[in-house]
Amino acid sequence: MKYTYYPGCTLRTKAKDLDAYAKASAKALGFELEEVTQWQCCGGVYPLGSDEIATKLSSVRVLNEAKEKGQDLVTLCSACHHVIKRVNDDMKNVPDIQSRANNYMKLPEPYKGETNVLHFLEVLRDRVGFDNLKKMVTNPLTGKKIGAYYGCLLLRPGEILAFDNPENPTIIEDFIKAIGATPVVYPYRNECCGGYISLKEKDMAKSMCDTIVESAKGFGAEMLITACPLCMYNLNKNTVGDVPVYYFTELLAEALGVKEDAE
Amino acid sequence: MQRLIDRAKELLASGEVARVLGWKKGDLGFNPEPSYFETAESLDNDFVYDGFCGANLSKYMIEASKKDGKTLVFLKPCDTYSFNQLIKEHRVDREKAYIIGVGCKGKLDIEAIKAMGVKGILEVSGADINSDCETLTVKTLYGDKEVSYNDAMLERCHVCKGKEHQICDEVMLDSRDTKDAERFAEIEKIEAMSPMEKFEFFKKELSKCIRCNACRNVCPACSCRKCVFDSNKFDEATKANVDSFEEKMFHIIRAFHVAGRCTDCGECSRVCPQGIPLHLFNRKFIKDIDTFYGEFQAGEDSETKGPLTAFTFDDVEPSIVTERG
Amino acid sequence: MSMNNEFKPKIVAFCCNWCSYAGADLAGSSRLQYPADVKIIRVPCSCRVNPMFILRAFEKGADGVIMCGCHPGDCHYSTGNYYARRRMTLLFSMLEYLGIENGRTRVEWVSAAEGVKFSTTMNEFVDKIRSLGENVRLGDLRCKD
Amino acid sequence: MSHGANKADKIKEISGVNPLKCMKCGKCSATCPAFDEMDIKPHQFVSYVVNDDIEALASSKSLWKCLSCFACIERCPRSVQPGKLIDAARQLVVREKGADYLKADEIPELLDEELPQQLLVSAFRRYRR
Amino acid sequence: MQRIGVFVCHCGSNIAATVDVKKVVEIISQEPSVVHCEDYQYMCSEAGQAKILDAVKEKNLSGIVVCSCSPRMHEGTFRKAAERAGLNPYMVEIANIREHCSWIHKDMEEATEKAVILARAAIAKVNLNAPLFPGESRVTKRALVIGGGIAGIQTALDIADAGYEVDIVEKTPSIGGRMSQLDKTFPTLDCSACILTPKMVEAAAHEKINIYTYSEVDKVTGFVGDFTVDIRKKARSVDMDKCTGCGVCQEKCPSKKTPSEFNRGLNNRSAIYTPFAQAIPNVPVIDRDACIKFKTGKCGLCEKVCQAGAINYDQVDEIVTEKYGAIVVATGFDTIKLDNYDEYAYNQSKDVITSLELERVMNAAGPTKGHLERLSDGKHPEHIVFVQCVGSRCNDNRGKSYCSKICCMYTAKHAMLIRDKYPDVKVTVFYIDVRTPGKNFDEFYRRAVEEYGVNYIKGQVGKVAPQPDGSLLVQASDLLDNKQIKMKADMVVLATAIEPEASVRGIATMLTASIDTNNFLTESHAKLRPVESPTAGIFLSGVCQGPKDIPETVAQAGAAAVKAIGLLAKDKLLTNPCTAKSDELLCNGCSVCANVCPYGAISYEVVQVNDHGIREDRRVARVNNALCQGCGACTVACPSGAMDLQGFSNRQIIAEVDAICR
Repeated sequence: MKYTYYPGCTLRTKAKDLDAYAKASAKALGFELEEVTQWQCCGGVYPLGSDEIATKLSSVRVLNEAKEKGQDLVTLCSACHHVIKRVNDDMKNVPDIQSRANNYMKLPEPYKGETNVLHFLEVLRDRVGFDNLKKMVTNPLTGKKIGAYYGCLLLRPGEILAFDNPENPTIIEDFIKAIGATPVVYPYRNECCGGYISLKEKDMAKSMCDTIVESAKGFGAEMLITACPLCMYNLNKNTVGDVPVYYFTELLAEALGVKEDAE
Repeated sequence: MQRLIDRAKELLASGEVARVLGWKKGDLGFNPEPSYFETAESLDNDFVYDGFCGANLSKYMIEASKKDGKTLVFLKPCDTYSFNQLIKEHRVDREKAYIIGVGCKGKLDIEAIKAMGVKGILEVSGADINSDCETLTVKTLYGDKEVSYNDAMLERCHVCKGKEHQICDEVMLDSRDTKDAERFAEIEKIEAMSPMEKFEFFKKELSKCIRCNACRNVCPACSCRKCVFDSNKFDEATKANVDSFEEKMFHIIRAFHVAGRCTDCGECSRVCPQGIPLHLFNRKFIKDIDTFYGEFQAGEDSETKGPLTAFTFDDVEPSIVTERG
Repeated sequence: MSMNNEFKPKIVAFCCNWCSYAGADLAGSSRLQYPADVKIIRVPCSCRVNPMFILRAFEKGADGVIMCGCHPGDCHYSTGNYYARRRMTLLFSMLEYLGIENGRTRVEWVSAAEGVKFSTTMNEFVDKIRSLGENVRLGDLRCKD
Repeated sequence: MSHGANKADKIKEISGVNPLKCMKCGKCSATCPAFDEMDIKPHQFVSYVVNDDIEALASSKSLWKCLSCFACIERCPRSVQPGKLIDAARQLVVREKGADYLKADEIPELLDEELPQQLLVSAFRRYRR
Repeated sequence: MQRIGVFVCHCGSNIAATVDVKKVVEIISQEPSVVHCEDYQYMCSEAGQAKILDAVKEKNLSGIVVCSCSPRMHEGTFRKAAERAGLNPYMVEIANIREHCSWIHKDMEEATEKAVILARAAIAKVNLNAPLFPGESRVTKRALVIGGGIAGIQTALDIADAGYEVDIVEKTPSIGGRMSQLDKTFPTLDCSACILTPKMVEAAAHEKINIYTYSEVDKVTGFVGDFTVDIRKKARSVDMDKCTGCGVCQEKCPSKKTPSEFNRGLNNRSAIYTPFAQAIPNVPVIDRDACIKFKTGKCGLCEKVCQAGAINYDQVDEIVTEKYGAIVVATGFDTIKLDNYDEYAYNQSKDVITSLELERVMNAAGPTKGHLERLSDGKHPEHIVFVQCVGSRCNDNRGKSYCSKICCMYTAKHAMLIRDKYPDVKVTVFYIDVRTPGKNFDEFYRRAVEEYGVNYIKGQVGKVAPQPDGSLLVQASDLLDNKQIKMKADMVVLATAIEPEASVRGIATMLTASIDTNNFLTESHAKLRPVESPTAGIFLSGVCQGPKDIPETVAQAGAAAVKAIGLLAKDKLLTNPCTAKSDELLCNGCSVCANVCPYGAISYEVVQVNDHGIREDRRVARVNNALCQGCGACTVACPSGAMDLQGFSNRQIIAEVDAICR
């Protein structure tokens, strides 16, 4: 099985791990991530004005490439996933954006939201299956108590992202169970870490990250996992650091026994 | 053909049937017409069954059903669908009919031969039902010409529904498979046109109509005692007015009235003196019915409810028409 | 408000007595505006609407015809709108096949409680007909000269 | 019409939000993680737009404190989604030249080793034109 | 040609403010066949009707057009006026220039022009009207009530007291409904069971009332006065005649792990069970999905312990077919599922409960025997937070757009009861608005605040976060203080929106009763006919029509009963004369009309006809006027136009089309 894969800017720089572990794990799980030929940055944020078109085009380009290849598009970074999934929804359901974007793009065939956008976690859940994943785990992380940190971008707006129940998600918990560890459910796993605000408002980000980590710790989490490089940065940077934060792909690679392959 | 005459005479003589409904020779060699035969002599003299006997005799059975005694009727495979449909609608009496299902090797269209540029036609041979029906020899004022039998066939024979009789008491004579085209190909071609092209196409065709009512008179589904276009049930009966609603919409409404009942026998197109391909209306409805509600062939039996008198809870919405673009 | 030379379409709306006519009444008592171009004809059920009525309207100069009935499953007569649905689907498909702009006809299911839907539907439909302009083609179908 | 009213219309247009749908339940403010940092609270955004007081909104601190975490958008029971209004207001401000909240020359001192690209990109998108 | 009189109503200013009625009169007077035209302030008034009478006499009118409000309002009024004037009532047509014109248009010129066109269409129709005469149909003097809650019980009692037979169909094993689940009722704090149980007993003992519990309506045919209903009596597996209600079977049943429906799943019940102690009938049912005997074939303990020999594992569903003249729907409500509201942690914490669950917790027969305690650990709570409007007043696809109406009051009740019984417990209520329209309602709410010290905070809760110590952190806004509040609570109670019972949709379809987008049954007129469905003979009782509290439900139940009694008291009903009619000279006898008739009203017979001198026997369609309801499906199916609908004939409708398009 081959998927078109969109890494995004951060995975090429500060979050190389997230990417490398994902690729190694994919190989072990029997699917391939075929990188988009000439990708550009997704923009990091979904263009907020309904009148913006130009900032959506890089996502459309990626989506269209996947469509031409007849493949599903897989993303890893929460921000990229959020942006591309929402742009895809616009292209499918908002006639005005669809026609204006297509006017710019001048594609041989107009793009109308045909591509299926999947987060890597969704591939694990819906394509590989957590039951199958469990069977392929060679090095289960038994005994580890792990808190899932979802953040905001993967879950909301729930109607469009349709990733999981935005108020009580379970996908990462199910993932944690599949790799043999014990999930720790805590209420702030879907609250914001502060995001980009930490660039200028460090204190604010700090208090938000503290709430999250304290809550996780209170319920017994020994570590947190995330899919988002920005969450990773904030949780590391803005807390005392007694609860380590990992990319979920790192633990996946470890459980599958391919961690070294990635390094 | 002689076998048909012999068998008819036999049934007449035994009193099994009171009359015979068949085709009688026309004034030319290629224009036979439906006729009753009540004596052996008339059968010997006038009865004919060849490639030009396209006329569907089912509808005549409505009147024949009112007569005393049974009527022997010859029905080609495609005609039997119409007969079944008429039974379903209580328009003919099965008990009053003795049906001989006759074989069919495709029926000919003299207009098709003329359209090949053959002029001054005097006679056409090779249309005999017993011949191999591959080549026709056309005798003209300007000498003999050979044309392919298939090329001279009616449109409907190219999309033949099959050579099996849906209802009959006995089968006589052999048939030949003539289907060599897709039934809905013409419809699809029109569907693929732009709205303006469609409009121009139908406008051109319908403008030829002279409202002679030949299509209505021949159609086995148009069997109303009095057509709505002739009654005052919807409007004052003002037939002469070319500008009236009926004049413009006649063909659409006619097609709608027979939708779900039309067996696609093709008689309307065959008899149209202006050569309007009227079957394109009926067949469009058939295609839509097949697509929207599942395949349905009117006259396949005499019981099933027609698609316009049935429904399912999850039928498509009318907006499907707008949505498909 | 409107300019004198603005195109004023003629629009006929067939509404069933039990749901959509009541829905139109509710739109009225809720003061939900829609253009005066729409004129409603009350029929007992959407299954009373003969395709001949629709064609007649077009022949007499209507620019759009809309039929409203109870939602499928909610017909006052149990099954009327199911028959109407098939009839209208086939008729609309035929009109489209003849090259008539397919936005000139519409079916919408409007319940007695859906005054808002009634008014929204009528506004949309009038907009659509305005965008299509005058109905030339249907009237033109068999003009010999 | 006043200049403010035009801006209010622009905000409604950009955000696609009808502020009149708000029933003033305060669930947005109950939800907002940046509530304490804000001078104009999320549930108040609506009335600023309705009352055409866009200048106050544009000069508020709240514009730059909103995290775009979509919590208010997710939980708003009336589909008003104040987060969209604040985003639209921010758009209005950054589209006006010179109103950038983040100046290029202040960036270097804000950077550190691990700071991911993503952060810069999104901050730029939000703070600048 | 008819001699038509046209009357244009001002409806005060309702019409006249937007439609220039004088101009309408001026234009319409010129129409051919119009011999009289006038306008009047209120046509529906006595004086207005008198104008019709006078004009009919003076001008010898044969037809009448009234340009006024919707025919659904006053068609009957004007038909009666015409009848008094000696005309056939069906010679009247209404041009709806209010709901369909003056109320929806602003521009006077436009509205006037439209009013003229609508009048012309009505005139065109009247020109083709013919006198019609209604037939008669009989009335079965028996009523069916669907639903055995307080609404259904009250309706049944009222109908039965008037002397008519009533059947109640209740789908659960006992009558009683939601009210039987409540602990106390507002605004007087009566014990719910204490006031409900006597009613249940009275209904069960009433000689005119027959109760089918554990039963459902399977099929409904017929029409007002003459419905035929199939009732499915689900297999109870217990013989109603033999069971003594001793309860031993329930005690001994080894399968005790099924969540109790009555206690909202807060505790478990046995597989053989009666929902609650006061159940009527006091005969248990076997839940076959939970019963070990039915699942494995082994067990049979209940049969062994039953001294009455009432257990019968071989019982099967039984269909009872009954005839009714009237049907009352009283199907009630349920609370919505909270799966869309996980920010309130309902699915994450046992200590977050709905208000209906709190009723069970507070009830002595409930899962905690009436002790207020946390369901997670049984601890006594120190602080309880109530959240209002959970799923009500939403337009976001998650909840319901309407106000559930009862929550403000029951929350005040809960708060008060808790503070009364446990003065140590702190109670906070987060509200958006407190709505207390009702007798003694606001006083009741104020008592909660003033006498019981319940802390009401204006603002909604955004998140409930379970804490490691087992408490709940409630994050909310205080709009009046412009603050975001974070407070610890031990229990959170959600005032969950109510919605019509799920089965009502299928019932509405069977009854062809109209239903709105929220699944509430639609009333015939929002103000003037609030307990009648637009479908004749169907009446609405209780919350199936819209949110209601108990007093309102009981009031409406009585009103529905009166309407049903009014119907049952008649011996005959006049039938709608707008029925189909076949022209035998045109009929082909093709059966297509009978194929689409939903009432089986069309049959065929062979008759001798004289068709312009031709005499022959023909198979022709015959319409049974008592069965035909006048939908018109047959008229369109008929290809020859032989079948037509009286009052809505092809010619009439085409005349309207022509008038509109001219």
